[in-house]
Amino acid sequence: MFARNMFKPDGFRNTYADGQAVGFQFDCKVQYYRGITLSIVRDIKVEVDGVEYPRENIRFSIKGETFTLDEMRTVIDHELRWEFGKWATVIVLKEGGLEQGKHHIKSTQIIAPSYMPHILEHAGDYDFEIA
Amino acid sequence: MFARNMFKPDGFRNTYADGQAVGFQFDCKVQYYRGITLSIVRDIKVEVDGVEYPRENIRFSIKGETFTLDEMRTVIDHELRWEFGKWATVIVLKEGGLEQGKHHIKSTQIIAPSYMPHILEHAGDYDFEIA
Amino acid sequence: MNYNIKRSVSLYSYQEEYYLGKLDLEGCIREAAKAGATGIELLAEQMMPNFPYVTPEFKEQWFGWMDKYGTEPTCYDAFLENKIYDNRTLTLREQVRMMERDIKIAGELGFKTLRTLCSTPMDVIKGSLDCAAKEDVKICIEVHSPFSLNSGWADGYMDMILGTGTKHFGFMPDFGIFCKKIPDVLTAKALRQGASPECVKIVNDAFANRVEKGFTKIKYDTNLGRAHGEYVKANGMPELMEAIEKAGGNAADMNYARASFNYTWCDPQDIIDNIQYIYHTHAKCYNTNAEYEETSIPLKEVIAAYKKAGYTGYLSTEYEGNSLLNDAFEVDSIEQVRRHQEAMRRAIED
Amino acid sequence: MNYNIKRSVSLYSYQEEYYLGKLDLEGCIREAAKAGATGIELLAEQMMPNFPYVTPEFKEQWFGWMDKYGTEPTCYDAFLENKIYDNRTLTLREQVRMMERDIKIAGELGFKTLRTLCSTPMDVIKGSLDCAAKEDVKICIEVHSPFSLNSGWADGYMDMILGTGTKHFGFMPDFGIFCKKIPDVLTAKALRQGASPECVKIVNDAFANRVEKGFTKIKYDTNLGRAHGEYVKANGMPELMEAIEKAGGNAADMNYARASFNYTWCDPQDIIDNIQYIYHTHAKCYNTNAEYEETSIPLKEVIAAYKKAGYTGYLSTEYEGNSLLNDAFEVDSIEQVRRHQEAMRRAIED
Ligand SMILES: [Mn+2]
Ligand SMILES: [Mn+2]
Repeated sequence: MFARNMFKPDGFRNTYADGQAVGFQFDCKVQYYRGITLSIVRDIKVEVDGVEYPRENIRFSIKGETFTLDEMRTVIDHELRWEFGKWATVIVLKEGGLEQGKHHIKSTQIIAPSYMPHILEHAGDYDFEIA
Repeated sequence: MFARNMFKPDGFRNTYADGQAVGFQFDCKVQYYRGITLSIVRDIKVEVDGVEYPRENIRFSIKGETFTLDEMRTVIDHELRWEFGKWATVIVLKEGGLEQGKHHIKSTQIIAPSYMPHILEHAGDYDFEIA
Repeated sequence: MNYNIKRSVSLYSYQEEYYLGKLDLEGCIREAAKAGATGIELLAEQMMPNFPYVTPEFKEQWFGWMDKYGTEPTCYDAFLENKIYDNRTLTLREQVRMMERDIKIAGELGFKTLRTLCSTPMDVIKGSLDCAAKEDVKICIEVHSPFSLNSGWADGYMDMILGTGTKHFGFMPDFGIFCKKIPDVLTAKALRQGASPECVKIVNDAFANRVEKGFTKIKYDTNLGRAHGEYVKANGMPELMEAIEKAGGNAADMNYARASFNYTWCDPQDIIDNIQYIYHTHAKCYNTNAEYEETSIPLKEVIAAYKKAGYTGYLSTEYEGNSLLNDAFEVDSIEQVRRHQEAMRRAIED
Repeated sequence: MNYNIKRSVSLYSYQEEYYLGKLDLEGCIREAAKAGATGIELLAEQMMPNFPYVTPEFKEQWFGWMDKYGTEPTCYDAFLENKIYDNRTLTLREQVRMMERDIKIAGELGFKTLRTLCSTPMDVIKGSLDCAAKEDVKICIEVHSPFSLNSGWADGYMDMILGTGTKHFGFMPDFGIFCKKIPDVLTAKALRQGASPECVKIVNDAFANRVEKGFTKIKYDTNLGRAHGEYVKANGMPELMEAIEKAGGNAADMNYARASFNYTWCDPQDIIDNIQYIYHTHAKCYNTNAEYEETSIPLKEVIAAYKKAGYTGYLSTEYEGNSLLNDAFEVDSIEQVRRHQEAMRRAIED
């Protein structure tokens, strides 16, 4: 859809909890032409420097709420729509976070609008740096 | 809860589709002290004459809608509440239905009100006859 | 001497007759009024058609019945179904929206208080206070056995009341915290199910002992399971279970022993100490005999504390004995409520 | 000669700029008006804040913008998310409620038509007709390529219209059914992605052949996948794929061959035959050149049929070329819409 512009350039960073890096995160926009109800997100895949992270390590954070991908299956709250053109944060749990320096990400959004005969897969690539 | 009165005496019958007996059915009331949202029904078990039927064979029918137990997990429609003291129909898929004559049923409702530390299991027994 | 303590009936009391189709909602209200109550408490999820929607027709009926039977709405019993999906707990805002939904129904039907369960997260209560103020409905956390006033658990809420200065949140004790004996109908049921008189005696003696020396109170802990585990341990459940085992107790004995920890005896002084924050009361009852005595709860002693404290709210009969009888007997909730209302009347007017 | 055919812009056309934050909703309306349109078509799920709630603030803004830019609402594009849970399709009443939600939003914002997708079950449409009548919103099923008018598929809906006598359901063609050529921007993208000129020629020739001899139309079938499968087979997809394979085609060639079946050429006479039931139109466009020619859709020929039929509704520009460019280029939807509006103006006023 909009692969060249799906990542927020300054959104890449390690994620801290109690002073410890517990993972890394980035901001992205939904790869579809309208806003969606979170429940139709089937998967968000993240691969950094060729390493794919397991589904259980992915968290999706929007408007102050954070969900696992499994929890998202029932999130139909209108206040938590992933609006078209707006950023949401994907957090990837990884002890210690990413190393300082340059990295390459590939992330795939798998979304199932009800009226589509096939599930939609849209991936995007980006080079980023962890400061 | 109300085990002695959970079954509708004249609700037992074979279930037909296109003239074929595809299973049997009975009417029962929710074993709790209030009406519930269908999504909190975790399981409905049915054992007839000592034979327990698999979960995949159970259908729950209320106000004209019929669900598998798996589908019920997301049914939060207020119009489809299982109201306190009202009948719902449980259908058990079984080719040919039950034989004519006397039978004994044991059915267990497994329900998870959000505020209960444990999931609730309530069973009831009944002798019935298929005409 | 006259006290301004009013009597209500929670229609929960008539659940057996309602379930069986012997009483409809109007019938329940009529029976409550006949028993002498002027207040009606409702579980909308139990008896209100089209829940959670208040149809104009229902609203008209409801206030029509209040007029017809000379009653007024007292307490709306809410259930916060915050695990309505099996894969997650609802978010805070989803929970607040659900709570506000109930507060609005309560307001629309004229209820002055709303019962919330002890499982309601503090943030959900806080997030609903504005709505409660707007609807002028007081959210009351039910002080249900084994919880108690003047406890670490209650302090958690008291801190919130004092911290926010809210006038729309408080407590509603449930008389299950004033059990001096295990309900005799529970004992009878245990015996019907095969409990032995020996083990029953061990359980009853242990209960009497807890009443005698005082219960260890439950802590405030957002993990209710943990709080409860510590509570039963501190009150001697492990020792009791061991004793039952030693005595060769069967499953029914074990069940009876465990069930005995659902009942608590608190000092009625707790009511006096906290009266400023008590806006409603569940006058729980299990069995009221023909002499108008609740067989496990010393009504006169408890109500004396309410009188001394100058309580002006409702005591609302909440009959819960049906499930202790209905495995074997017909239940007569109408008579049980009538007796309990009369027993309360005597205790108040005495 | 003058015709009463009006021009609208679907704000869908500006999705690239909206996504990138270059245009906000007001900016889109402003650009549409600047391009000469007097009608605005909206995907509320794309651009309306707080969807599905119309806040009073938004409503005021919305009508304020309509006044300010001299435009009026034309069509509301609905999406029936009837598989919002992954474990089941919504029940009929849940779907009807969702449809009615959209009809009410459309009505509140002044839209006269509502686009529904061909995946909408017939019973959901029927169940929503009363609401549509009440809101005076005409539900229009989008006749989107590869569906077509004068087809077994369209007959299914015509039967319903005639059977119910409804004045609140009809058709809205999408100009993707009037493609005489595969969009040149699609071809260019295929080549960028590695398609070979040889295979591209095979695909283009096959398309020209389909246009020449006429497309086999799609059937009415509640199983859309099956209907679509039969459709592509009848129109020679297996033979084309085989030809590409024989020519040593790569993945990009295969994709281009498959994608070519998304475009259809229907006889514009279809518009004349069905004009009584056509209440709105998506003037789909992929690339309008500097000479004001849509490079795949013969606008003059198609619009001539609308004129002959005496159409008095809107032709609403729906620019969809952005995704055929944005892998490599900046997209200028504003210019594309401007050109397309001018091209339509000329065709209408010619
Ligand atoms: Mn209570
Ligand atoms: Mn279209």
